[in-house]
Amino acid sequence: MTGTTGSASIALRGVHKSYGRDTALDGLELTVAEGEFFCLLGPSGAGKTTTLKTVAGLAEPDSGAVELDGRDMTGVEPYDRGVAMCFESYALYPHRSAYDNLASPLRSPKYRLPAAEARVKVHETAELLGIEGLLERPVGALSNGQRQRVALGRVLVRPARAFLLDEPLSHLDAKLRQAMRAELKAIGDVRRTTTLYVTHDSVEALALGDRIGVISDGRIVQTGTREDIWHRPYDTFVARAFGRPLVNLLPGTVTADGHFASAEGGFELPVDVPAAPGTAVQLGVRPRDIALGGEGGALELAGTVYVTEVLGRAVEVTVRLAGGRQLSLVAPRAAAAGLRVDDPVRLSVRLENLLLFEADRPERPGRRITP
Amino acid sequence: MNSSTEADHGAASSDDAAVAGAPEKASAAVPGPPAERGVPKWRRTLRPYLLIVPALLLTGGILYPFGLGLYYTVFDFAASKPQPDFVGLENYRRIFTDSSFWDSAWVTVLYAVGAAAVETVLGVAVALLLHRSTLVGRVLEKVLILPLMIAPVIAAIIWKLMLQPSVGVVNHLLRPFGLGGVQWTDTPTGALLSSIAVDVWVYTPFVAILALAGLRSLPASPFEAAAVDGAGWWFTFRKLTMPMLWPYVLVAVIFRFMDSLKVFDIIYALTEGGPGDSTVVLQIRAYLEAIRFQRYSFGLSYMIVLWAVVYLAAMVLVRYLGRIQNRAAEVPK
Amino acid sequence: MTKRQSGTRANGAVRRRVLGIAADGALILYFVFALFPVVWMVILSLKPANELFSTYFSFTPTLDSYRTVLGAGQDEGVPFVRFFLNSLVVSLGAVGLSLVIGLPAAYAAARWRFRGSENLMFTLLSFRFAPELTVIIPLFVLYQQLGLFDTYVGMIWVLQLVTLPLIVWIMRSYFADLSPELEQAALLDGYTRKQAFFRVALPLVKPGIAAVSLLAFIFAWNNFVFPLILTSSEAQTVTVGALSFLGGDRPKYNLTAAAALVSVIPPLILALTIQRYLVRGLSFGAVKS
Amino acid sequence: MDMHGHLGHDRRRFLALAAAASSVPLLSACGAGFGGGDSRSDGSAADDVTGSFDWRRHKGTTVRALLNKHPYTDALIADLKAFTAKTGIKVEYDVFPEDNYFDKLTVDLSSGRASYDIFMLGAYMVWQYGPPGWLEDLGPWMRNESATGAEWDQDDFLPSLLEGTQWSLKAGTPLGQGGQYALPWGWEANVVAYNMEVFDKLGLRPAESFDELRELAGTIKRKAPGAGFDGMYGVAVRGSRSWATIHPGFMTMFSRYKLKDFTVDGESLKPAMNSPEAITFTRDWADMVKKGGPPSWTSYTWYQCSSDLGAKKAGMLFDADTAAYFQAVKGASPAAGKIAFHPGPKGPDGSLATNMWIWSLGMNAKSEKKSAAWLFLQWATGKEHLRKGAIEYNHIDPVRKSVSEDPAYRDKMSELPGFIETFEAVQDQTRIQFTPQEQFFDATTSWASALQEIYGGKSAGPVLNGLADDLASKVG
Repeated sequence: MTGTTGSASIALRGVHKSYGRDTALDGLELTVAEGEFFCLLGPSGAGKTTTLKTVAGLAEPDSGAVELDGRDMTGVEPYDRGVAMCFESYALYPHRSAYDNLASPLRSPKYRLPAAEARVKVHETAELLGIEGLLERPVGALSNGQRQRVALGRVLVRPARAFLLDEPLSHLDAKLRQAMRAELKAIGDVRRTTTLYVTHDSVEALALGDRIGVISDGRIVQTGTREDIWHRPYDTFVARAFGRPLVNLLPGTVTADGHFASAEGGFELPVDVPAAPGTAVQLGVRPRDIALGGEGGALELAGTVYVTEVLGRAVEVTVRLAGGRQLSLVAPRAAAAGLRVDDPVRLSVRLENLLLFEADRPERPGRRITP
Repeated sequence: MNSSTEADHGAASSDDAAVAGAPEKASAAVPGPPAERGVPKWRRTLRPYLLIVPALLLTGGILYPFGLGLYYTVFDFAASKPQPDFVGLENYRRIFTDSSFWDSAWVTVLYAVGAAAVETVLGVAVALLLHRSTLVGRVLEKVLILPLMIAPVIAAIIWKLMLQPSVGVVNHLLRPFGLGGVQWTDTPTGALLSSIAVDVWVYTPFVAILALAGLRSLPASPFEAAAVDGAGWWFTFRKLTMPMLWPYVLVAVIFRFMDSLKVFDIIYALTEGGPGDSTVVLQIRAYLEAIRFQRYSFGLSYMIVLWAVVYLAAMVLVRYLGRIQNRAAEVPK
Repeated sequence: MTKRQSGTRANGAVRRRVLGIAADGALILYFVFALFPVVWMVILSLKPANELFSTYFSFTPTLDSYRTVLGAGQDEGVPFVRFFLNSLVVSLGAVGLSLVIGLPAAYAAARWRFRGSENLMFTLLSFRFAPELTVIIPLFVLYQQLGLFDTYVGMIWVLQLVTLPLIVWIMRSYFADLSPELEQAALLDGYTRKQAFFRVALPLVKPGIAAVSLLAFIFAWNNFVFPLILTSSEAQTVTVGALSFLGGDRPKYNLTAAAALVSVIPPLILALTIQRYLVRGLSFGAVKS
Repeated sequence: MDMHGHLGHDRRRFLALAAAASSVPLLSACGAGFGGGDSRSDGSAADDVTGSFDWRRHKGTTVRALLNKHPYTDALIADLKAFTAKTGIKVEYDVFPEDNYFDKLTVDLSSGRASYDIFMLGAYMVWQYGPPGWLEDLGPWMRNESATGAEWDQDDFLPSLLEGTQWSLKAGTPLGQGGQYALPWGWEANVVAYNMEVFDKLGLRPAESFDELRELAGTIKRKAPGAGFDGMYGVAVRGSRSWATIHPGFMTMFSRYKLKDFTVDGESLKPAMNSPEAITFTRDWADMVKKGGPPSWTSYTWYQCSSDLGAKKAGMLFDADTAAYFQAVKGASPAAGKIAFHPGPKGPDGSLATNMWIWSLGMNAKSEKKSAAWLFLQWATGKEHLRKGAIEYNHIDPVRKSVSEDPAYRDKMSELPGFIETFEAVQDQTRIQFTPQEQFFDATTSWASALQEIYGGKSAGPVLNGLADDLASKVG
């Protein structure tokens, strides 16, 4: 992917922010390039919204700085930053109609667009979001999904230095979400407006982000393209954050000759682990890298079917290995047809995508060990 | 107000310059450059104070005499002693060693707790009943506020007239039931209860209106969920309505409790503190001492003590209110 | 929580109906208590003076009391109409000033957790708890010195002790209920903080403002001690005025009742005007969920 | 601030503190120069008035008056035009109802401001307002022939009234000595009024002794309701927790028993309302109220007493004659025309000692228009106005002999059975029966409270002893 080039449009430098005793941001470092669509992914409470509000000037950092276009924004009022934000709560003006909500930024002293022009813009945006028919309705009479689109529209309707979008698709139903995702992608590609997009949904992040940042406990764990994130996750936290079903993590130790030996004693892998013998490590295997049947893979495992779950054209199969550990894999529907619980199966694992991590510790997730 | 708006003006005008010609630029992809300079930190820190200080000045100015009053309490100023001496805390010592103070304090607490409790229970009950929005309720709701509009001192006089056993209308109406001889304010208990009743009459609407407003702004979904679950009325009331309603009601209760601790006009007009000393609440005693008997410093000390009592009670209640409101605010977004 | 058996549904409907009637009954009972004294005042005000204590419900009604109170009948030496106008000026002025000063304060207290905010708010509230009589004599002298005695300005100022804490404290709750993200959205839409306050926050708490203004107005209107001591003929208000009819040869309760009922008119009109807000309630549904 | 020379040196420390607290208004009371022997050393403003008496000396001046809502006041206000025409002095006035009047006046006076030049007060108030120096001594004005016209005629006043408002400002000293701190303007004798209708119907006669009165009150309460007087009880007397409960009927009857509130023992006062005789009397009084008095007696002020008589709920009223008068005049109440007056029960030795209330007019010691204010006082207490007030208005109970002897007045009052007879029967023995002292209001308020407790069932002896102990420390 492109988009990692260009000057930094948004930068957060060592930002600390706490609310009372709760630390929201803990030395956050983040740069978003000009025109880039950046997805910030993390669980709830990781500091995503605070990051956005800090950029917008709605929250003031305790220390550290926010830069927009290379300028320090300390003390600059939100309305002077030229960014637009879509709130997770929508933050629509409940006493106004959808039209007035959309037109609000255009009427503000910052933009002060003539009414006729504003009308054109509002209708363009509404059309884009499929809410043209709702414009005259009071916000209170809209469904959650409709409100979310109005909120998104209020962002898109105006020119902005950057869009800050806080879970803008979270309340849409699945179908609409997919359509909107595509729409957003298209808008992003066309407008090339710098976008900082917050989500807890890894699929969304992977689909939309030119680059992705993974945030946890107020710190960025890793930033990178989707390939970086997928193939070279910084640690098990990041690895777990992406991909459904979740990545399989098999505990084991480093053998005397530097190989990986699974803890349950099932198997040994002839990969070189750059760690001292006896170190506790984990082997990460993506469910899509495991196939049913014994042929072709460098590693073959045996177990019994524990549960199967149909995912559209594919089937997620959970297999219980000999030692009792469970493995998830995704198999084509045809391949998985006829599998019953407790049927014995053989699995083959593709070796090229295997991940190796340190063992998780109480204080931090295990980091990836580069082979 | 002024100072705060200036701050906003300053900020606004500086960017107006920065984005001059914004309408033309609006269709461009990117707005003008961000403002060069931010609002200095001290001004941002000061902002909330600027908003609140006028209110403090306005009331504080009025309260200057209060400080003067406080100052007088360390003297023994009285009409009979126009050349006062400094007496230190003697006035306070006298108050606290005087059994009549403790009697008054007890009556005051009884009155305030009684009035506030009845008003809360009755007010919430009336609000709940009105909230059902039946035809009867909708009609009555329009006149709910009426008693509050009669000045308490006049209300007390009208009530006194109505409660008068010989010519009062209440006993006239009760006579057919054989209760024509009730002597409402003639016994210590009766006088206290009658005073509380007048307080309740005047101020229950205050609590009811705030409770009703609170009820009407509660979200509907938890109640719908409870109804779907088949939760009983009592369960819904106890587990849903009250916890959510309480912050609204508590503000009203605090105001009522504090105001009843310093009740004056109702009792003054209804019983003047009698019979005996049975309804001599603290402010009545303070009034008698300071104004009627012109023992000015001593009466003032009484009021300062009363004020301290109210202040402490308020502190406890307000802290509680803060906790309650925070808890209410923590309901997930 | 126990699940009701569906078999008892018919039973439940009957029960609910009975409970509903009982609830209406309870409501009516309260309102008999609440309204009877008002009805009695109306009766008193319609009685001729010599029937005040000799009749109950059957009497010869007359509007003389109202004529007297409004200055068209026998002269009782109480310029009630003037007191009435005084009350209007003073109460409206006090509430208006309290709103101008109090709303920003309430907003600040709800939005910023600044150093000492709780203490400042509490101090503000505590002013209201000071027994009026504590300040009344020094205040009297201060007013004499400043020329505020018996003036509108003086009354409006002192009534801030009554109206301001009420407005600030209740409005703070309303502002606190309002999601700050609404104003934040306005800031990002390009509005200044002042505009965000006036265009977004204020309209949304309008029902609250209406309700609390009414309450503050009523409390200012009904205040007794301050106008009693701090005014004479120029700025005297209706409460003191209505009581003036009780002096003299006989207590003229009929006149006091008529005066008190006439005094109810402005707050009543105000209440009916904002009935929409008091009745329909202060719906925050759209904001909250 | 008015804090000139004669402040004592022992107050220096206080003044330093006072200055720190800025204006310190209340202390201006010191300025009036009360205390010790130096009080009148700087003379009276009356001495500045010289030359021949002239009503128009201050034409163009405005004086301010604080007035209590009262029929006498109505008469005064109605006649103000005559005063202005006569003197060219304008009078601005504020009128407050009695319930609030004295609070208003007290605050005003204690502030040391001269917001009003003239005000109404009762003779008892002299005891409270006099010592701090709030009241102008009117003696020098009365004695100055340049200030006072000959037609004012001091000797025309009933002597007991002028004495009732004259005091030396020393607790326990009798009235009638020292400064003239107010001028009597109207008065009220506390006597019995009764409903002739019920007396006729039940064949009763007014009581001549206290025992008879108690008996009579009980009889009416028992029998009147059955005789067509629904809900009627015997005798209306005040009972609220207020100083005003003591001074009318109670103090009158108390005095007719030769009982005293305080005894003067050299310099100090000793409470005497707990003497054995007083205890017996008080117990009997409470007993009378219980057997023949109003229900809810403890809330009874003169309003209730008076209106009960008018509403035919009370057979008798033992209170100010005016309280009955205003129910008795034609059309005023259902009982109008059926109310008669009687001096009330005599004491054991035949005494008709009667306590009275004197509505008086006083002058603010801080007034800057004393000379004009004096002209007003002179006019308001003069023959011309009082005669007009008595005959054309309801300024009854004249303070001047010339008015009470006026045929037109007697003619007017003769419509009320027994009024003039009663007035004349008690006139000689009517005076203020209390011992003058500054803590009068505290003492009588506590006394009323004690009375309520006795009425409530407590034993009279211990309650009155407790009261006496309490007062001994405050008054003595």
